[in-house]
Amino acid sequence: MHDITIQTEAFDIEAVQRELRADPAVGAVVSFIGQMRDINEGDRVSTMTLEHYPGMTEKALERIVEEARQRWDLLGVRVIHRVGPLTPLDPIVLVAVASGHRGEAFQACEFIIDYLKSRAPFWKKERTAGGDRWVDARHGDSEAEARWKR
Amino acid sequence: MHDITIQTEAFDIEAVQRELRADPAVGAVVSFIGQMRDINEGDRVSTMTLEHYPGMTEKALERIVEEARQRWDLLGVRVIHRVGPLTPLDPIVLVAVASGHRGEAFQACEFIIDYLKSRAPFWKKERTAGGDRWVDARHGDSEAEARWKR
Amino acid sequence: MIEVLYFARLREQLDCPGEGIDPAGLQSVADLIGRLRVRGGAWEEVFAGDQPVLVAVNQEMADPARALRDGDEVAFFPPVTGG
Amino acid sequence: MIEVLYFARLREQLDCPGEGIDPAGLQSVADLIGRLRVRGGAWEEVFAGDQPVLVAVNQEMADPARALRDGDEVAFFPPVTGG
Repeated sequence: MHDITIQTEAFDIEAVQRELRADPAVGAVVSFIGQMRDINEGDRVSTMTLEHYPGMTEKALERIVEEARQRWDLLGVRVIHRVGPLTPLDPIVLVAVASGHRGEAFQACEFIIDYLKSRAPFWKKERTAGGDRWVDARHGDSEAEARWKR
Repeated sequence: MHDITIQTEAFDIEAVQRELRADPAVGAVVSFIGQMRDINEGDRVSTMTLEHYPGMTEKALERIVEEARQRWDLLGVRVIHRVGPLTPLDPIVLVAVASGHRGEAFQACEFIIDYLKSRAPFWKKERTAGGDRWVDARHGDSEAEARWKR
Repeated sequence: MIEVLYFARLREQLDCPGEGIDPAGLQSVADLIGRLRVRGGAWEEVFAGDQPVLVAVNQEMADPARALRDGDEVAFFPPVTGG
Repeated sequence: MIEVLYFARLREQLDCPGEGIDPAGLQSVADLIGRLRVRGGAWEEVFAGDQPVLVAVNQEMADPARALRDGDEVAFFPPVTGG
């Protein structure tokens, strides 16, 4: 099982969790699902397109997951991120982490998504009634990421 | 949808997540799945029985979820805990939290499971080759819970 | 009457899931613990203070100073291990 | 040759997904930024320092002091918004 996938197709959250749960040494699975909302910055959003930097994205995510595996005792990690066109309710990203105990699974899962949101080269462009617009980076994301700096 | 269920039957993780994800205002769903491991304290465990205090369990969990809803801006919370006989790989508990953004969902999910592990009246009894034994409380659980005290 | 319940390891040690106890003379949880302890044997073992015992009154966690009234439900149990 | 890539808002502002640039005289990313900026128009706007622009060299985040060599891949893009 590869740790990281970037794809245009929808992903199967259930299949990923089942795979991670299949090891009887696993006591805890923590999952983060990020999905497209129908409102952003007060405006209704009809569709969104996710652009990425092919090659760098995979490298950045592999490094993040490798660092998480070094910091915590993990039994499985999966990161799936969609690119291309999306509509509201579509899952955008899944980060799922399995471990013996919950503390490590929670910390690793949040660490990975915080880094992904602040460091992995993805960009969202939204379509609203007022036209297309690039989403601006949220201030909170670089703050969340700063927590992990040593 | 009720927030809290205590049941002897297996639960449907996927159905719970689908229900929480069905709201287009939801941007983040964080889930914790705790499942039975086949080894504890170095011994192989063949089955486990979960006992609880009917009535108090539900009250304790309702209070915890209510407190989480007051602290964070949540769009959905589900806690399901099994009781009765379990075998390795069986899910024991699911805590799933939906919110607009990930920070609140992560914090609320971890808050609820930390409190549940340290305050909700459940007790595990394991069957090993050496006989039946009650599981001792993990020191880390009351420490994790202490983080949330104000 | 006070309804007293015992759970998990305590229930097995005492070989008793619960009982009704006359509230006369019982001002607090501590009084109740004293009355149970003087039964000797497993009761002395469980309530001597050597093993951790938690108490809930009317399904809320409580401490030994908690006052008791007729009709209360009191539960004794070990530290919890769910989740 | 240095392969230069532009992503997202920058790609649209510059109306250019990427190009090959002769490395002669380019010691660092800062030198490259200077050469792009003097093109004027949208290039001046993007690289004047008023809007946040991130840079990666060979698919690793880098800063303007980063040395450049022939064959490097340099990407410019806005702050990321995935996840």
